Amino acid sequence: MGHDITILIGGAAGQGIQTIGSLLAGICHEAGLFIYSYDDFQSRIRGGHSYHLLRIDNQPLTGPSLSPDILVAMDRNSFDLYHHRLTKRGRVLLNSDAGDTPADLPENIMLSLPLADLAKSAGGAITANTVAAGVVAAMLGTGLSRARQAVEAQFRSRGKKVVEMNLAALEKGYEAGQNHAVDHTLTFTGFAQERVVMSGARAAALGALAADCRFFPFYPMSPGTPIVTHLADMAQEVPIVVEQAEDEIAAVNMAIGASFAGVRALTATSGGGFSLMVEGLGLAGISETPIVIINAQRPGPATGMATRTAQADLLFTIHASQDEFPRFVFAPGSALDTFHAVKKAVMLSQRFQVPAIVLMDQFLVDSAMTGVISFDPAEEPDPAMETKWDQKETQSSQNDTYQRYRLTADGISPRIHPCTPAGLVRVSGNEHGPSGFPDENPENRCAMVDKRFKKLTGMKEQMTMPDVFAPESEFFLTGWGSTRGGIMEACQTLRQEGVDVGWVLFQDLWPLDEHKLTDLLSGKQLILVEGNATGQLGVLIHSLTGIRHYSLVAKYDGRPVFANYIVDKVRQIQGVKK
Amino acid sequence: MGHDITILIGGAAGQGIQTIGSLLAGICHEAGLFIYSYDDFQSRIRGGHSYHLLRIDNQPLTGPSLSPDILVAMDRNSFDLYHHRLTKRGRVLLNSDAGDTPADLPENIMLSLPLADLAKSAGGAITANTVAAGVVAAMLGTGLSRARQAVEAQFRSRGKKVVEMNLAALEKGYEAGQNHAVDHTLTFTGFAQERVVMSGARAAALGALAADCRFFPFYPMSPGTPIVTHLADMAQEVPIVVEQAEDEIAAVNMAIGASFAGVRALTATSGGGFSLMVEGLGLAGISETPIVIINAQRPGPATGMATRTAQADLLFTIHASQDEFPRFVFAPGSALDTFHAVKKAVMLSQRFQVPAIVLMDQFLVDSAMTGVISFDPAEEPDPAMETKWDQKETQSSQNDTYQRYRLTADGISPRIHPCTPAGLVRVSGNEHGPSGFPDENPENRCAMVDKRFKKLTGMKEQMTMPDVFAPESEFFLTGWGSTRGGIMEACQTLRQEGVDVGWVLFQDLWPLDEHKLTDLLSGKQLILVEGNATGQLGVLIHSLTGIRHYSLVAKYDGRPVFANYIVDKVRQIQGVKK
Amino acid sequence: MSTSRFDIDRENQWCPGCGNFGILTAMKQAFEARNLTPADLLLIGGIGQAGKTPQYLACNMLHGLHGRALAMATGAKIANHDLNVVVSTGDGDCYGEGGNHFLAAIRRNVELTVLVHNNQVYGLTKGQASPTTALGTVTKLQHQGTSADAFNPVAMSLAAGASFVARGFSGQVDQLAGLIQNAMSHPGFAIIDICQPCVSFNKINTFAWYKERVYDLEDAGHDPSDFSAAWAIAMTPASEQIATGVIFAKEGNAYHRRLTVLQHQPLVSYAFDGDKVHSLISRS
Amino acid sequence: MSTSRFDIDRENQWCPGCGNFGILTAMKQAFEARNLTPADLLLIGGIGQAGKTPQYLACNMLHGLHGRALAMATGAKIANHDLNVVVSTGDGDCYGEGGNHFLAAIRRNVELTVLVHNNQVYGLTKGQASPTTALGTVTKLQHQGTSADAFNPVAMSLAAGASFVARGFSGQVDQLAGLIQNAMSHPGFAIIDICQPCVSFNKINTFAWYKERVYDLEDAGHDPSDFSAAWAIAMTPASEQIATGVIFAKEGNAYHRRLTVLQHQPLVSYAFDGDKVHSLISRS
Ligand SMILES: Cc1ncc(C[n+]2csc(CCOP(=O)(O)OP(=O)(O)O)c2C)c(N)n1
Ligand SMILES: Cc1ncc(C[n+]2csc(CCOP(=O)(O)OP(=O)(O)O)c2C)c(N)n1
Ligand code: SF4
Ligand code: SF4
Ligand SMILES: [Mg+2]
Ligand SMILES: [Mg+2]
Repeated sequence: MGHDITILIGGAAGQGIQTIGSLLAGICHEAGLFIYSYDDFQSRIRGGHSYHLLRIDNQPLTGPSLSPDILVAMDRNSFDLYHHRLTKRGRVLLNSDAGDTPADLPENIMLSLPLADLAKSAGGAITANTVAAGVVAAMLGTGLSRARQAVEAQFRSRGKKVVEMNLAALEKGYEAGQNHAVDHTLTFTGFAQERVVMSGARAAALGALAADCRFFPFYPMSPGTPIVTHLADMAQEVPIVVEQAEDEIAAVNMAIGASFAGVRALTATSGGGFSLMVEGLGLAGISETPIVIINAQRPGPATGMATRTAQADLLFTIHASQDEFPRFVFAPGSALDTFHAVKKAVMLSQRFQVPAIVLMDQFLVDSAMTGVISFDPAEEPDPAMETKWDQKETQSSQNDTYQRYRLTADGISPRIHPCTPAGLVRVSGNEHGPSGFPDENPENRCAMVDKRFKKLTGMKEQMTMPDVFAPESEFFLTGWGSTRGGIMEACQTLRQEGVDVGWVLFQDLWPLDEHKLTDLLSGKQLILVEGNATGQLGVLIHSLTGIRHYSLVAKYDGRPVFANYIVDKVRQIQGVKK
Repeated sequence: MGHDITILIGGAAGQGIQTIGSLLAGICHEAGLFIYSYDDFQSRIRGGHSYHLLRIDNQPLTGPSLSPDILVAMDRNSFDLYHHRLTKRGRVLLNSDAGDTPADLPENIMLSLPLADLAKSAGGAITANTVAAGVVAAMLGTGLSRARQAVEAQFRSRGKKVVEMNLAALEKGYEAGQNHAVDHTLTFTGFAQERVVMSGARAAALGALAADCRFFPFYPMSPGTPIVTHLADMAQEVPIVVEQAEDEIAAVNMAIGASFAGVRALTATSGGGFSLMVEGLGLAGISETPIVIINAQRPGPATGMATRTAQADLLFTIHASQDEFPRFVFAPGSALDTFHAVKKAVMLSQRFQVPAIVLMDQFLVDSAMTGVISFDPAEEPDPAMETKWDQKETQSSQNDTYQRYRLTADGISPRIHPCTPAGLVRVSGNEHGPSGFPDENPENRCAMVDKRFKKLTGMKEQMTMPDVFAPESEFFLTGWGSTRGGIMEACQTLRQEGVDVGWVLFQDLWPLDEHKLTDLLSGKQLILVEGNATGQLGVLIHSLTGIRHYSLVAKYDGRPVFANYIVDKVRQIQGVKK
Repeated sequence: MSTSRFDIDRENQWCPGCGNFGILTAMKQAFEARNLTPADLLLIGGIGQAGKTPQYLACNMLHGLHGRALAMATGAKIANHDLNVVVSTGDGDCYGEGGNHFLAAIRRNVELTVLVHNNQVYGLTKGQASPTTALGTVTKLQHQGTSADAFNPVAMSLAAGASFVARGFSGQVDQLAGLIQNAMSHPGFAIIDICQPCVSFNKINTFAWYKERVYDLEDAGHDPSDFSAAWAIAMTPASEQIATGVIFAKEGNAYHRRLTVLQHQPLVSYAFDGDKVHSLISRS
Repeated sequence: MSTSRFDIDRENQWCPGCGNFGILTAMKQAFEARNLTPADLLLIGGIGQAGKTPQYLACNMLHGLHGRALAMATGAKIANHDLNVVVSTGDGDCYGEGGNHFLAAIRRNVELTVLVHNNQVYGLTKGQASPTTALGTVTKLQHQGTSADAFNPVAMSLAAGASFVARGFSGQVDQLAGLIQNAMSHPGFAIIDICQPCVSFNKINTFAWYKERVYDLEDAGHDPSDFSAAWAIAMTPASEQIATGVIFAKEGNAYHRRLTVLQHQPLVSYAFDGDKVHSLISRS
């Protein structure tokens, strides 16, 4: 079809297939190509089976593909699992260290190599993955010098000896792969300075830093952990504190305590941890303390499938915690979007003094893509602007007249830091009066509920309506969050087949202006594409607009929603294919 | 208006106003009257202000009234707060122990008595409340002997001396009140054997026992605690275990562990505790372990208002926990209904092997009413029938062939107890195969999600559609749970005023058959009456049926929704009053 | 009653005669003695009768969820370790619902002064057993007596590695005020378990009951640096005698001394550096 | 490897060389020695590598949430105290997320055998610090070293009042099997903290590291009824020497002996009595 090439690297946990992937990504990046990668793995440390997908193209990619042009099988199992999916031009690299070479593919298609042996001869068995990367680079024809550059960059920090050894391994591999070139039309330009290769996890971490988050209390939980791992890595360079909490309840309450004391705080977890944070979410709500929670979704309920992906926490997130209070919910559609979504979540959470939730998922966290992130370092996340921090509050603590919950026209009360001469700050998770002292007077209660809900008007104004593509179409693939790329690609394919279909894609999910949304969606035949069983976005749209969807493509097997899956399913929907 | 009389007893916490109330309730019950009582109190142990409402009538009552015919003011504050609400025929008993008698009411209306002094002369200052009850009995004209009977019954268990002392106190009071009779048309018949005076809390406890619940792990939280307090009291007579857990997370997981081991378990809490149980709720969902959680709602978010009432956890409850799974949600409309709702929740939770949630609230928990509860002691909650416990499973543990999650037509798999010769039982909160072992194969995942959702068909069949009154009306007061009585009474009043209004009242809330519900509601103008700010039932109805409500009467001040409040608000709705 | 700059005009909701009043007085006394003003103080309250304390004096106040005071306090202190943070919590709040945070806060050695109003009962929720209620005690809910051994706060604090452990008694206000001062000057996690009679729900551990049993460790010549002696005190059954005073204190790095980034300055006072973020983005 | 009636045909997901294998072997050995069959056993797993254990042998299995194994086990045991319940949990599961249940289960003295696979790391989530990780240890996440003092399982168990406390080592399978047998015959809460090398993420506390430090308490003539001696063992830094064997054991009423209703028969085996319920209703 396109010009793009997909490389699938399969093997057991602990064999380093992600290393091969990231070496190849580095080489392709060096060669000016766009990449999209995704990791599929089990909840174990050694053995079993996992794979890494790397797709490359001369133009931006929005998602992975499952049909490999190059299959790197680090064990026989991986060969058996995927060789039938090879494209016509496909090539296989099989690691023959274990001995048993499958005989059912012709030699020009399949290259069997004892990778560890080759690596040993290059100086160390641990460079087997670099040998594999070398073979694939040769199959792609990236040129050896470009590959060398990428390998050097990758290993530079580990010292000269390591670099030398890996370069030798690379060359061994490159040599071995040279007569097995894959037929393709990609052109290797040069490194493009402004582009980055960004994973969802890294983008989330950077988005938080860009919004001046400084405190990251968390408890490890897949697939939320990689976000925090990136932050921990960055903690050497920026003044932040990453603190492993004793549990998720502590994490969210630590975040609230820090935010109260003037430091922006964010925590990342998955659905199980989010469940434990629900009471704290409500505390942020009633105490009007800004915090951001990233819920990287995985299949549930309960422990579910730890390393798999899902989009099934939307309605839970919107309604979580007892009683009612305004909150934001975002679900970025790609790794690049994640940077902006997390930054926006932090900023708006601060400005409106409400909690914000960012819904990601394993697919998004563990996907990486090439693109450009615009960030102006001079454009400071000015606390005074974003949070209505009131440095001018003239009340003195002697007088004790500062009111943390002063009733205002927009529901937002000026904040001041605790323990300054500007006034005594009192914050409570009980219903409280303007002063912050608990107050259970019925009139006050209503005033405070109204105050909090007043913010909704301003909050809705900040929300971006879903993007619409091909608005004149009859049908619309409709999705939210990480299915974005797959839906876009599927739409493209379907249109080429003559299907009259566009798309409607949500990233800002709550609170939405019902009228604007109704205007946008009315008359459209919506085909929901969701990573859950019940079509939660459909429920949300129906409850907001009264518009019922036309059909639902529900994927809930724990795996990402690939473009070709959508295409297949949509073709079968009655009335869609004329 | 009606024949009913309302007694308001106001005072500080610790003054025993509830004791006066329950003495009077006993006297009225003895006299064959129907009662409805409600407690309003603060989150403190001594001082402040609280009140007890007692309404009595010759016919069944569905809610309290706020306009006292008799005001018992145990302190001056209570007099000041309520005397202006006295009905025309109203009488006041003011406790003058503190000295300051208000002078602005004529003596025939107001009786000032030094209750403690009178009590002392009867044998003990602690009988002051019995003196007060005696005064009111006289004002009502119950007759002394009837009052004596009730007092005897109340104190019998405490020994003869206590009974004597209280009878003396009663008589002192009765004597003092004799010339202050309230004008009324109630007739005192005799004690009606089949009737009981039931509070929501007690009804919940009894409903659980009637369904053979035996284990009650819990963590104290108002207004959930009274339910467990009743169970603890009953634990002397029935073989149950009431265990105070270290926290709510432990409570829900203990319940799951016990249920797995074959004992029906129920826990009661409020929204904050429910928030902490959310992860466990999901575990019950995926592991298909029946449990029941009573969430006695109070205003939130977070700590909110500990002793106040609200109905704002409906959508949270329906969507709580990561990912999706079937559950039941019930919201009984009265204390009597609570018995049946809790029993039903336990039974259906067992039959469908899903968690069930019963939404109560402080108003319902702390309300008591007269009525009849039908319960056939012979009709055992047969475990074999209700839970598909399969005693005939012939697999032996040697063969290890029993499958806890066997795929069946209705989604329900036969259960067996663990650790019997019938087979090895394996239960997991990870996604699992039919055997119960974790399994992350995508096809299995879909099969298991489908299996769980298959139950929905059967579950929906068990749900009672909302009751409808006056189906030919133009407008319908529409509510759920504890507002039932207030809505019924308001409807009555409005119809007498010529308003064309009926009602639609929900007790079974989830899962509902969308088609049946649409049929039932279509064409009706719904006036929502809810104890929350956003109209959550309205959102639910809209998302299920596409029907938007006509208007919303939202009460979120933490206080019950009294009939007269509804009447006032509905009168103001445009188009309702012709 | 003497006046204090920490007095505020707000109705107190505790029962007359409650031990909490003595604690409140001691707190004010200690804060005065340390020359603090209300603006210098952040009081963090749990939920319960004890947790209400910050409402009853002039200070900055953070009042959140049942059981979570120490987690919030940890967050606030990490954000700005220049704050003087005192936590008012109950035996249920701290050792029951909040047990896991109690363990973790000690292990982090967060510089907090933690006052546990230990009335051996759940006061605000009307008299259920608390973790410190003695095994077999009959309560409003546990009619056959409680079924769990009592939690020993001092032993648990010591075993968890707490760097400052004291016991006070609400009936000995001056001593308690002194202990609070000590705790506040301790550079690390400082816990004072305070015997506090609950006149409404605890008819066993009354003022008189405590009075009969308490003795002052200073008088007894106890050396707070002696861990073994401290442990022996912890293991002495309260039914016999109750030691009050500083039971154990040791040097140690507080949390904010353990992290390089906090050694330089409080987290809140760093300037935002967009260039660094930009460079991190570019290196992706 | 010898076969056992507890073997099952299921792929084991642990890393080759993991200390968990030794624990699994010891468990089977102990169950055989106690003449149990798979049907007699209820194994309850937490979430983590340790928590996977019940999947790898023939038994009844309950496998739930991270940190909540002890709460589930308590519920199961209250429902039917005739069950033989063994809990497989990790140091993170039991002392981290589950810390509060750990404290409470000890205080209730629920008759459980708790095996804590203590690898001093979060294994399944790829190498973050656990509560038992030594202060300052550099991990996959804590690049500047951890910032909390290590949790001392034996000291905490003793301070909380545990009635049976032992330490095992996955490298000493026979001893461990014996300890498990002892624990299972103990009428109350029995915890065995098991030194378990994690070959993938813990490069400090390796098999060799433990091997160098462990010694057998029986050989050393330790008397498990001596609380002071037990406490001294608990306080000995693991960096020096590691005692294995039964550290402390005492008599005491298990939870199900504390409640009248359970003294008669297991809760699950009472017959439903509709008449009693009816009479309670009528008396309302
Ligand atoms: C999550 C949650 N669970 C339960 C409660 C109810 N609750 C409020 S205070 C309290 C216990 C109070 O006991 P303690 O901490 O000892 O304080 P005291 O009132 O005795 O001072 C409880 C259980 C709550 N507010 N939140
Ligand atoms: C609520 C929740 N939080 C976090 C996790 C993620 N998680 C799974 S296992 C684990 C820790 C495992 O450590 P440990 O208990 O020591 O077991 P090990 O793998 O080392 O044997 C964590 C944090 C989870 N499953 N659920
Ligand atoms: S209930 Fe007890 S602790 Fe609470 S205020 Fe009253 S006496 Fe004090
Ligand atoms: S990661 Fe560590 S604990 Fe987990 S299986 Fe591997 S070696 Fe064992
Ligand atoms: Mg207490
Ligand atoms: Mg571990």
